[in-house]
This record gives sequence, C-alpha cells and structure tokens, in this order.
Amino acid sequence: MYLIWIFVLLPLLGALVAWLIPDNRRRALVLPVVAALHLALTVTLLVQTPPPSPDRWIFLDPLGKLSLLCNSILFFVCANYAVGYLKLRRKRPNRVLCISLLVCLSAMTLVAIAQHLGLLWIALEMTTITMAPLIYFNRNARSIEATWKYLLICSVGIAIALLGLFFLAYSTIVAKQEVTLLLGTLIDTAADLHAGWRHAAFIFLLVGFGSKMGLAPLHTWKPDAYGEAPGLVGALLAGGLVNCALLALLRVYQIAVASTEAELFQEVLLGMGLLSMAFAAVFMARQSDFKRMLAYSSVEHVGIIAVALGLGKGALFGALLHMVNNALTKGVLFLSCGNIHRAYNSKSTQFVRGALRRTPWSGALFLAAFLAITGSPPFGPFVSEFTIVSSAFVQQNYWTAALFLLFLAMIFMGMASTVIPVVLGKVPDDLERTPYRDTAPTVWPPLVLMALVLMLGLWLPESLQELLHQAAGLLEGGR
Amino acid sequence: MTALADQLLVLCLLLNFAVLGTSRLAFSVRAVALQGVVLGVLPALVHPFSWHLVAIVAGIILVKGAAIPILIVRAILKADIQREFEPFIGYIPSLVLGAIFTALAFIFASRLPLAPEHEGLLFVPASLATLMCGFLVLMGRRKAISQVIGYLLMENGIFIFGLLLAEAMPVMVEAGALLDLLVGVFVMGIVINHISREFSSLDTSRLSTLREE
Amino acid sequence: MIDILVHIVIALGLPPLLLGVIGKTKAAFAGRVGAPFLQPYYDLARLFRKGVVISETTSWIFRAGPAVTLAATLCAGLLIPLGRHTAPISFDGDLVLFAYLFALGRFFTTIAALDTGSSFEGMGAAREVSFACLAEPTLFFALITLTRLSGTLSLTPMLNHLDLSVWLGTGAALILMLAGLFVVLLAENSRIPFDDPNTHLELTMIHEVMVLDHSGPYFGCILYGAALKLFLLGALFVNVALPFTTGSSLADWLVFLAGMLALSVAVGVVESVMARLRLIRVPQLLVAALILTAFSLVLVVR
Amino acid sequence: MFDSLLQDPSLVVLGAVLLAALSGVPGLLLRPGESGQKLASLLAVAASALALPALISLLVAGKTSRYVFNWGLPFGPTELSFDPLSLLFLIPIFLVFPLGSLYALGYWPNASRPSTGPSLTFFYGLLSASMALVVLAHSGPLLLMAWEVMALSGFFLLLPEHESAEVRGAATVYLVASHVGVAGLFVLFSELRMVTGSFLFPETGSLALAGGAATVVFLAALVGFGSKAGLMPLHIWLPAAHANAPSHVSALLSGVMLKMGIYGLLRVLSFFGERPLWWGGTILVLGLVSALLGIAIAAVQKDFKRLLAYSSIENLGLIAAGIGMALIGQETGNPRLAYLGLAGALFHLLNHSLFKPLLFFCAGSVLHATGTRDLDLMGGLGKRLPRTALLSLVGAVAICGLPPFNGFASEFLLYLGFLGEARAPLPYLGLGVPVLALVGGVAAISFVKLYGITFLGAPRSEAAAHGHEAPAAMLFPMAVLGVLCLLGGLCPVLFLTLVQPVLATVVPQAAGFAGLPYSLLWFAAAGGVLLVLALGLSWLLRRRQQVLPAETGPTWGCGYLAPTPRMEYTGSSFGLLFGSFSSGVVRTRTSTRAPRGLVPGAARAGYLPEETLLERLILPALGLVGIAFRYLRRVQHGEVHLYIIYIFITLLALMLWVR
Repeated sequence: MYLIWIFVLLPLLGALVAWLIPDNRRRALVLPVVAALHLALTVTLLVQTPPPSPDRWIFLDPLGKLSLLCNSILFFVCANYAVGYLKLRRKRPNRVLCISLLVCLSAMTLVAIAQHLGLLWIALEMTTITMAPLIYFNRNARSIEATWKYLLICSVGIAIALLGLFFLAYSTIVAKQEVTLLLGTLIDTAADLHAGWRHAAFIFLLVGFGSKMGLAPLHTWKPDAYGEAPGLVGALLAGGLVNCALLALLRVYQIAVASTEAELFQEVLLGMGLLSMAFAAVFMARQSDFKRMLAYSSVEHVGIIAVALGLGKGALFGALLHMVNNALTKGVLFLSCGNIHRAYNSKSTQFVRGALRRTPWSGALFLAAFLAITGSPPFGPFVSEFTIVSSAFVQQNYWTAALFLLFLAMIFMGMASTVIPVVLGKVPDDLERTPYRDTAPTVWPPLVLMALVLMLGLWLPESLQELLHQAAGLLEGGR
Repeated sequence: MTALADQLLVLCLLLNFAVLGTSRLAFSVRAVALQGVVLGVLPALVHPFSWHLVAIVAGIILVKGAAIPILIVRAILKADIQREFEPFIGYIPSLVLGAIFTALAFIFASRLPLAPEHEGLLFVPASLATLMCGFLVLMGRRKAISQVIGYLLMENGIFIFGLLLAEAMPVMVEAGALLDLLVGVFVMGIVINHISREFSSLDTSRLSTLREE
Repeated sequence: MIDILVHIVIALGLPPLLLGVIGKTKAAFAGRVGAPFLQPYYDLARLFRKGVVISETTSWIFRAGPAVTLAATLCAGLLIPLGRHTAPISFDGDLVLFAYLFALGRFFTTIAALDTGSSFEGMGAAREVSFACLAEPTLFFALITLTRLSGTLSLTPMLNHLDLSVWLGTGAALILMLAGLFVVLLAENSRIPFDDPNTHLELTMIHEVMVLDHSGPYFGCILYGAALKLFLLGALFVNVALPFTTGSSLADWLVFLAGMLALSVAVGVVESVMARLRLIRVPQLLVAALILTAFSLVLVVR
Repeated sequence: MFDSLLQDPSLVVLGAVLLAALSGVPGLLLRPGESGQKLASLLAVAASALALPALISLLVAGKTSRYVFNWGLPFGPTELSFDPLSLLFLIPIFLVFPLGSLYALGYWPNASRPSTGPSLTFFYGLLSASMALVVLAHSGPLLLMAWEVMALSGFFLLLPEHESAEVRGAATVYLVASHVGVAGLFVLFSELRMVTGSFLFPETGSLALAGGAATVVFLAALVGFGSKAGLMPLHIWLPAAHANAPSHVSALLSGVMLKMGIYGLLRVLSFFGERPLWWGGTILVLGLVSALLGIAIAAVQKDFKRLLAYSSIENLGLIAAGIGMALIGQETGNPRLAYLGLAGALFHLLNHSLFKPLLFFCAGSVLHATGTRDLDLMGGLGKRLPRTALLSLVGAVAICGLPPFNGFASEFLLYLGFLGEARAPLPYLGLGVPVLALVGGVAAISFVKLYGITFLGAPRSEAAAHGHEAPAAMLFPMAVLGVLCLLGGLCPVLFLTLVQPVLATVVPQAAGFAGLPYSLLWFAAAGGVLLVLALGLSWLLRRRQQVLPAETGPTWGCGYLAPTPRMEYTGSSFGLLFGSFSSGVVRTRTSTRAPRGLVPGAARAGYLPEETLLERLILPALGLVGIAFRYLRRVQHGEVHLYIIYIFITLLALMLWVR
C-alpha cells in the first residue's frame, strides 16, 4: 500500500530537488532519474498489484494500469529526450519546466490510481494547471496566447466536469442513498440513481472531460497549444494528458454502462467521435504547419477511440489498444518533429523540405511514425484500427464503418500531402543555418518508442493482451 | 432562515445582471466580490453550526470576497483599462440573454427533483442561472479580465450548487471549489500579467494570431 | 498429297502473275498495250541479279526485314485453303495465326523502314501500322461471321463449308462481308484507293515509301512478298465469293484460278476508275468496311 | 532436423522467403560498398535456387500443405497455405527477384550510389518476401499486413531520386492510392469475418452468401485488389510510379506486384461455390476496357517507361478479361470456355512476368546509356547497344503477341475462347475477338514505335550518339528472360502444365475439361517453320549480297541532299496519326511556338500526353474539396470567446438530445 504513496510522492520529491538545484545542466538530470525510478515502480506494481486501500479511494485496476503504463513509458522517454533538448536550449532557465513536468507526472499517477471521482478530478485539475507553464516555455507572444486559450478553455471544461460530479452526487441524495463518489459504489448503485440528475451528470462530465481530451468541437485549444509548445511537451499533452482525460471519461463510461442508459451514452460518444474525425479530416487538408497538423491528428485519434467506445463490445479492446498505440506513436511524431523544427527553425511546410537529407534520423522517424499513425501495418495502430473497423462490421453498423474508413482515407491524403514534402525533396538552399544535428540524445528516445510501436504491430505480449482484456471487461460492466 | 437564504440567492441573481450590464470592469469586479461574500454567508444559513462551517465561511469570504478581487483590481490598474469597449455581445443584448438564461435555468430546475430537505429552495435555478451568466460573460466579452470575471461567475454558480452537498460530503465540495478558484484564477492572474507585458493590453481580440486561414 | 504439292506450286508461282494481270487491265483502260503478263517475273529476276545499295544508317534489321516478312507470308500461305482443297497446315484457330503472321510481317517491314532513319519512311511506317490496326478488326469480324456459319475454328473447313445453300440462306450477310473483305484486301495490299503502288510522290504513299531504300534482292523479296500477300488475301476472298464445288479436284483448281484472275481484273478495274483517296479519308473508308462486316455478323447472329 | 526440412519442400520455400527478406540486411550493416550488394544478389539467387525447384515439384504434384499457428496478435490463429494457386504466383516472384538484384549490380551499384544503394537493396528483398507472404497468407490480417508491407516497400523503392518533383508526385499518388485500396481490403476481410466468424479464409468453394453480403465482398475485392492490378479506372497511380522507379524496381513492380492484385481477386473468387453471372461479366468488360484504353494511351506516349507502364495496364486487362471469361464459362456450364479463359489468363500472366521485366531491363540499360527516357531524344542505339537492341526486339515482338513468342501462345487461347463462343447460342462474347485484334494492332503501333525510334535510324541527340552497351551483369538477366519468352512460344505445354493444377481451385469445370482443343505441336511446327524460313531466306539474301556488287551510301533523302537526324520521324510524330484517330479517349496537350516577326526566333512544337482521369477529373475534384475545406476552416479563427460559445452550444445540444 505504502508503495503506492511513494509512487505519487516520488515525483513531488523530485520536483523539490529540481527546485533546490541551482544549475540548469544538472537540474535537467533529475528528470531521467525520477522517470527511471517511476518506470521501475510501475513495472513492480503491474507485476504484483497491491490491494485497494481500506477506504477504497486508491486502487490500481486494469484500466489504471494501462494508462499508468503508457504515461510512465512516455514520460521516461520524454524525460531522457528533455536532457538532450535542454542542452540545445541552454539559454532558457528550465527550473519551471522541470518542476512542472515532475508535478504533472505525480498528478498523472494519481489520476491512474484514484478510485474516487473527486480525487480523480483534483488530479486532473493538477495536470491541467501544471501543463500551462510548459506550453509557455518559449516565452513569446504566440506561446502566451496559446497558453491563455488552453487555460481558459480547459478550466471552463474542468469546471463543467465539477458540476457534473456534483450532479452525480446529488442524484445519490435524491435516490435516498448515502452520498459518495466512490467508483465501485456508484457502479453498483448506478441503476437506481435518479435518472434526470444522472443524465445531466453524464452530459456535463462528458463535455468537461471531452474538452480536456479534445473531442470536437471542444478541441479548439489543441492546435494552438500543440503548435506552440516544445516537442516533448506536445508529446506529453497528446500522449499523457489525453490518456488521463480519457481515463476519467472511461470511469464515467463504467458508471453509464452499469446504469440503464448505456445506449444513449454510447450514441453520444459515437456521434462526437465521428464529428472529431470529420473535423480532423477537414483541418488536415493542406495544413501548412506540421505541428498543428499533429494536433488535429490527435483530435482524430481521440475521435477514433470515442467511436470505438460508442461501438462497445469487441471494439472496446480496440479502443484500449488504440489508447496505448496512439500515446506511443504520438510521442515519436512530436519528438521527431520537434527535432525537425529545431533544425529548420520553422514549422511551416514552405521552408521545411528534405528533412530526410538535413536530419536523416528524425526525418525517417517522422515518416515512419506518420505511416504508423495512419494505420499502416506492420505498426501498432493498424491492429487497433482494424479491430475497431471489423467489430463495426460484426455489429453490422455499416454507416459507422463507411464513414470511419472515409475519414481515415481523407486524413491520410491530408497528412501525406503535408508530411511527404517535409520529409522528401531537396533541402532549400536559403536555409538559415542552425546548429542542430541529429545526435544520440535527441534521437534514441523516439527511436525506442518507434521500436515499441513496431513491436505492438507484430506481437502483442500475452500479459498485455491479458491486461487489455481485463480492462475491456471492466468497460463491459464487469467488476 | 431558508427564506433569507432564498433572498440572498435572488441577490446573487441580481448581481449577475449587474455584471452583465456594466461596462466598467472595476464595478463588475466589485459585484463579483460582493457575490462571493454573499455565497460565504449562505452556508451559515442552510447548515447547522459547526467549526468546520465557520472555517468554510471564513475561507470563502476571504478568498472570494477579498483575495481574488484584489488580484484582479491590481491587474486592471497595471494595464490601466477601465472599460470593456465594443464587447462581442452588447450590454442590452446580454441583459436580455441573461434574463432568458435565468428563465431557462428555472425551467431546467423545475424538471429536476430535489431532495426533501431542499424542497422549495432556489439553489438549483440560482446556480444554473449564475453558471449561464458566467458563460454569457465569457462569450460576450473580449478583454482577458472580463473573461476571468466570467469564469468567476461560473465558479460561483457551481459553488451554489455545491452548497447542497456541503454537509453530505463536506471536504470534497470546498476542496473542489476553492482549489479550482485558487488555482484557476491564480494562474490566470499570472498569465494575464504576462499578456499585458507582451501585448501592453488585455484585449484578447488581439490574441487571435493563432488560427487557420 | 498431290493437292498439297499443287497448293505449294500455285502459291509460290502464281502471285506475280496477278500483278501482271492488274497491270494489263489498267493499261487496257488507259488504251495502252501495256507490259506483258509475265513482266513481274522479269522484274523479280532482274532484281535478284541487281547489285544493292545500303544506307550506312542502317543495321541488320534493315536486311532482316524483307526476309522475315517474306517468311511470315509464306507460312501464312500454308494455312489458307486454295479452291476446295485442304490447306497443308490446318488446326483449330489457325485463322488467328494466319492474321498474326501478316502482323509479324508488317512489324518487320515497318522497323526495317524505321532503320533507314529517313523521315519519309518513318512517315510511311507510322501510316502502315495505324491503318492496319483499323483493318485487322474488319478481317476478324469477317472470320467470326464465317465461324458462326461453319461452326469451326479452322480456315479449311470454314471456307469449304460455304456452298450455295449457305449463300441462299445468308446471302445479304455474305455480300456485306465480301464488300468489307474487298476493302481490306485493297488496304492491306496498299492498292488504289488507299495507296498507289507505282507513283513516286513519297508524301502520298504508305507501303511504297517504306521500301524506298531497299534495292536488289531485298527489294525483290519485298515485291514478291507483296504479291504473295495479295494472292493469299485474294484466295480468302475468292473462297468466300465462289461457293461452288464441282466435285472433281482438277475442276476445283481451275475454278479457283479463274476466280483469282477475275479478282485481279476487278482490282485493276477499281484502280483504273478510282483515284487515290486523300489520306484523311482512308480511316473513314476502313471504318466503313468495319461497320459492313459488323453488320454481316449481326445479320448472321440474328 | 535439416534433412526433414529438406524433405518438406514447402518449408524450403518458407526458408527461401526468409532468405529473400533478409537479403538486404547485410548491405545495411556493412559499410557502403559493393560487398553488401553482391552478397544480397547471391542470397537472392540462392533463395530462388532453393525455391523454384521445390515450388515446381509441389505444383506439378498438385500437393497442398497448410500451417496453422497462433501469433501474437488478437486476431485468433493464422494460417500459411501452399495450394496450387499460391504456388503458381510464387514462380514469377522467385524468377524476377534474383534477376532484378543481379541487374542492380550493374544498374544501381552501391559504389556509385552509396546513399541510396543499401536501402534500395534492402527494400527490394523485403518487397519480394512480402509478396511471397501475400500469396501464402491464408488469413485476412496476415494478408493485409503482408500486403501493406509490400505496398510500403514499393513506396520506399520509388524514393531514391526523390529530389525530383516528378518522383515525389508519383510516390505520393502511389501511396495514397494504395492506402485507399487497403480501405477496400479492410471492408473485404471484415465482411468475410462477419460471415464466417473467423479471420481464417473459408475453404475453397465453401462460401455461399446471400446477395447483399456477396456483393459487398465482390465489390470490395474488386476495388481493393483491382486498384493494385491497375484495372481502369483504378490505374491512375500506376504509370507515374512505374515510370519513375529505378528500372529493376519497375520490373519487379510491373512484372510481379501487379499480379498480386490478380491473385487476390482469384483467391476471393475461389471462396465461392457459385457466383452470379454478372461478376464474370463485370470483370470481363473491365478487362477489355482496360486493355483497349491502356494500349491506346500507351501508343501516344513519348516516355519509354511510361509506354511500358501503360502496356502493363493493357496486359493486366487481358488477364482480367480471361478470368471474366472463365467465370462466365463456369456459370453457364461451359467447361471449354472456363478452361480457355483461365488457362489463357494465367498463361498470359506468366508471360507478362517474363517480357515486361525484360523490357524494363532494356529501358534500364537505355537509360543507363543515354540518361533520358524521352523517345524523341533517342535513335540509332542499335549500333551502340547491339545486345540490348536484340533482346528488346525479342521483348517487343513477344509483347505484341506475335509468333513465334510466348505472347502469341497465350493470347491465342483467349482468341480461341472468344471465337468458340461465336458458335454458341448467345455469340456476343465473340465480339471480344475484334477488340483483341484492335488491341493487338495498337500494341504493334506502340512497340514498333518503341523499338524503331529508340534503337534504329540515326541518333537524335548527343546522349544517344555516345551511348554504351550495358555490362554483363545487366545483360545476363535480360538474356535469360528472352530465352524463356522464345521457349514459351515454341512449346507452351511447359507453361500450361504449370497452370493446369491451378484451374480446379477457381473454376472446377475447367479442370474437368480434357486437354486442349488443338495440338500444341502446331506451335512448335509453325514457329519452327517460320524460324527456319526466316533464317534460310536471310542467309540466301546475304549470299546474294556477297556475290553481287554491293555499295553503301547515305539514306535516300527523296531528292533532298542534306538530311539531318533532326529531320527524322520522332516518337511523337509516329504516334500522332493514331492519336488523331483516338483523340476521343486519349488527350494530349500540344504547345507550339510558331516563328513570327521579320527575324523569327527558334520555333518549337511540344507535345505531352496526359493522364486524363487524374489530371482532368481527380485532381480538379480534390482542388474543389480543398477550397470547400478552406471555408470550413474559418471556424478555427482564434477568437477564444467564440470557442467558448462552441462549448456552451455543445452542452445545450447534448442536454436537449438527452431530453
């Protein structure tokens, strides 16, 4: 049990240390150390899961395990990348960055292990707040604007979610039950909560967490934040934060499935998911800023997951698998495109050409990750996307399948027309000279992730499949 | 007692309109502060006495009534802007919309049953109305400060609802509301300072360089 | 066995005579005495004794062209029945081979022309292949019609199957088809109205212009090959046009020869009464022929 | 262990596949240089030396073996199966792949191209291996993965010269097209899974579906596999891709990869017990249209490799037509038709995988010699590259379907099928014959032009004038293919015995059909006579020329005394006449600058055939969509208070939806 608390406190401790260390270079080293410890702890906790805390507020259930695993791996990679990255940005003071990263890690951990919706909500709020200074890392007009929009929209969203929680709690009061926000209890009593309040609660929670997750049309902050934040922050936003918000949504989903109105909730999810994919398709066409393009790709994949959740049954496995794949692949995309951004000092396709020549490794990684994220074998996302499509067919939900495939095709065209010019071709001659070269510290982290993505496409370890099935079981209303 | 509570809630609603109707930022800040004080008093009326209650009342009055308004007023002075010029939604329209939203809130509320002990109280409609007025300000005003004010209104609305749960699940509610407020507004305050440094104005319509063209 | 020998002898010996007859007919129309019937044989003999001039632009293709063309035409000669007799080689689908051997010959004639690098010969080659790709479907339409009528896929039974009864049955169709075949015959052998074998205005020509640079024996081969081609397609035409079988083998041979001579007279008449078409009219005439044969098929199928 | 492995040929084949996949890896690890590439070619040759005998023995024996195994993916068990259909399609792979990698030694040597060489070699091996896996895979997901790996390695093989915008464009179109095609396969396999309940392929002839599902399966397969096979109108990606890839890659793409589409189609068709008649009709019509349009567009091309690419569309069209014919035969209970159709199609498929690589290799060595693909800049190469010229002549004659080469033998079967139907109660299939004839005629135009303009006459440019013959490493593979082409023409029986065992899997009736309706000896006879006569005659002529006074001089200029190569007939002008006939279907853009003014500058007339479907229809349509999207994108306008309105509206809308 105490292990879990160490687990949450460790990053905070790291943050404290980072605050104390005066020197930029050494401070950066705190990140990988903490990350490594955290990863190790994660693995141990996965192997032997501690029992739920006596008050049942804290428990690491399969869903939590999944998101924890992704986040821990992603953070580990990003932390190692950060060392090399911060070396490039020596002039910038990185105290705030390191501290927020670590606090965010602890918050993410808390999200994963919280079984009490209130606690979950607080942790989520923490992640939101700690990300703000990270987005503002570059300290210019554009980044402040991005931060402002991120902060305002996400705070509004999170506030709405809070109200949703209150509704949920109140519905228990109205249903003459002892008030609680404990997940387990809610799932048990979900069926006999008061319908009207429960409805309202689900909608508010969906909108609240949805805006944090970036479901269209609540995604408006994403392109700005992802576009202006440094690559590694983008990776954590698209991988880590999305997963946290998604986990929160999944908790609601569990309750909804246990209650009588699973269909309606799934309908809504399906609709918003398809809408998100449509938005992504529209905005990715001829996107001239490849970081913003990645933001929309993130919207798309959140949409895919939502669609899968909406389909339910067999698709749930795909949804969870896609959560993992998306997180890892997005990591590769953001880190490699961060490198390219450094190398060209621009993220517009007008100036960035021939990355394969200028930065061979990052260029290749970017290309490979693009192919992966668009669901081409032999990479992981293919497995999850194909699972989702085929289960849509099994449910004979042809319209969904057709739209799904249509949007995927459109998105592929859009992304290809942006990525291929960036990666291929001649390096422009009037390129401003930047010191950046592909070196081990900035290349191996995404490389490792890419290897993972490839592995997931060729071979899903038994244990992982087991975990996914358990988690899917939870979503199907199992306990 | 409950009658008094209801009257205070009505006062909250009026304050919403005050915020909606004014162009002077300083005034709307004061209105929100006053609303915060009122909210601070409310729990004392609806719940039986307890030290925990005292703590809440004190904390809320302090934060909502004093700390945050001061923070914002500072920002206003630093950026020296008194008024919200050409808002996205004019003052008269926003008053009208406010009225409509309030009415909607009452309709919604009538659809939703209350727990017996809260029968006949205005908490739900008041909170929904305040929430929506907050939204209205967020949607209708361009200046960062006005938007913070709108956010505060929303918070107040949520808090009003929270009061219904205050005794059922004590810690949770205040923790949520206060943390939200503190963090949200505090960080926003910081950001606002940065904005005013970057743009030498708090007009968020200037903050629209990031877009698709 | 004896028939096969006769077949080979006639196929090898007769073709130049046809040219002679055509020439004589034209002369008669022009009111001249004209060259003797055997003139083409003299020409060939002379050509095989003449020396050669070979352009230094050319490669072995230039010299291989005439040989391969002639070889292909000779092979085709073994496939088509003459008169009411069986061809030396006859199997299901030999009609496809028959057509494709001509295509092979054309292929080599044209590349031999291109080998000289002369713009005129290139032009001729382009025209040859372009018009041929319109003429071939016509031929095949005719062949389908015949297949339909005879129910076999081999030239010999197919052509020998036709007799008066068939004619009485499907006369209209056969007449349409004959018209089409005649056009193909003229086009494939580059006679007037498609081409003029004995003008020397290079720009106006198709076949002749391709062989401008060949001389001596090579030109001889080409000339002989052309005559042979005329003979073979003529044989196809005559076999359809004369559906008689007298019973006695000898009589059949005579009928056939008479038919061939008549055909060459007809060609001569056409050449004397008609003028060469303008080049842009040529495809139109070919398409017309195509439509005729297509109609004949429709009539038969109906 | 090892000897047991040797006893099971199918394991040997698997080993060969593995070998092929890994053939490029040493090249990546070793420092750039010849060694890696040499090793790769060695491995490639070894692989096919292992595979081909095993394949053929299995095929002739008609044995089938399957390996079901669990893999680490959540799609249930998967299966590899060696049945005749798979084995037949493995033959071209293991034939062209080693030849191609030998060819690469001379054409794309690592030494002179260190940056691209190793990766090219690697993906070359990967492509071949993945194609083999496509053919062997017997479950949806496995086939999909192999398929996409194949498509992607094809994409990477297009990239070596990605500095040129043309190559980039080609690669992009290729990638998008193949991805969209894969969407079709998603549908196909998901639907099959829904029907059968498992991702494993159903047994041959076991599937009997209601109309709707069957139609979905068929159309999905047609889109998914047809787009890879380049059937019109799904061919748009093909010409540019095959023209811009390095030639040995084009050889593999065009000679083998296109066939994967046909394989997929046949595989899916083989699932069904009986199929609606309209399936066969659709495939037949699609095939004939592709053949006709493909070759018609080829005839007006001026780019050596583009011409070849379009002729691939033609040949694949012929193959599809044969398949359609076979299906019709099967459904109308006409074994003869079924036999001729399928046997002809598969035979032609084998042939095309011989002469098309041959021609692409020739294109490669021409490119190698002159550095251009533009026919109008070539000419007279026959003197500089005599061997290449001879081999291209073989290829050209074969691909025109002229005797005595293999192209004729296979087209002959198709002709026979169509002609035979002329006797049937409903003879409209007979109309296929004139179409085939027309196709043959146009093919003759295209390849007379290709060969004549390239290798004959006088050089039209400096580059052509100083061309040089290709090294032996490039000539040897071409020679092998050329000999095989002749072999196929003289004794088709060899090829037909390979095809025979496959027939039963797709159209059982055909298998029942006893033998051919004619003796294949005639081919040997006719071909032999033809060859003997031709050689004899040319020998005679040569003798005559020796005894007679022979002299050389300039080409007769028809009275014009100073002809120059610039006055030669060019490829463009050669195709122009036909272009004027077919202007209805084949669009060409001509640009002329007439001389004007007192002192006129240089006049010029340019001429560019265009890919009508792509340039006139699809790209404009995409452009319109893009414009529409630009308006939609206005919603992301950067005004934060409006973003909040979105949230509010969503909230209200959902609340109302709930009510």
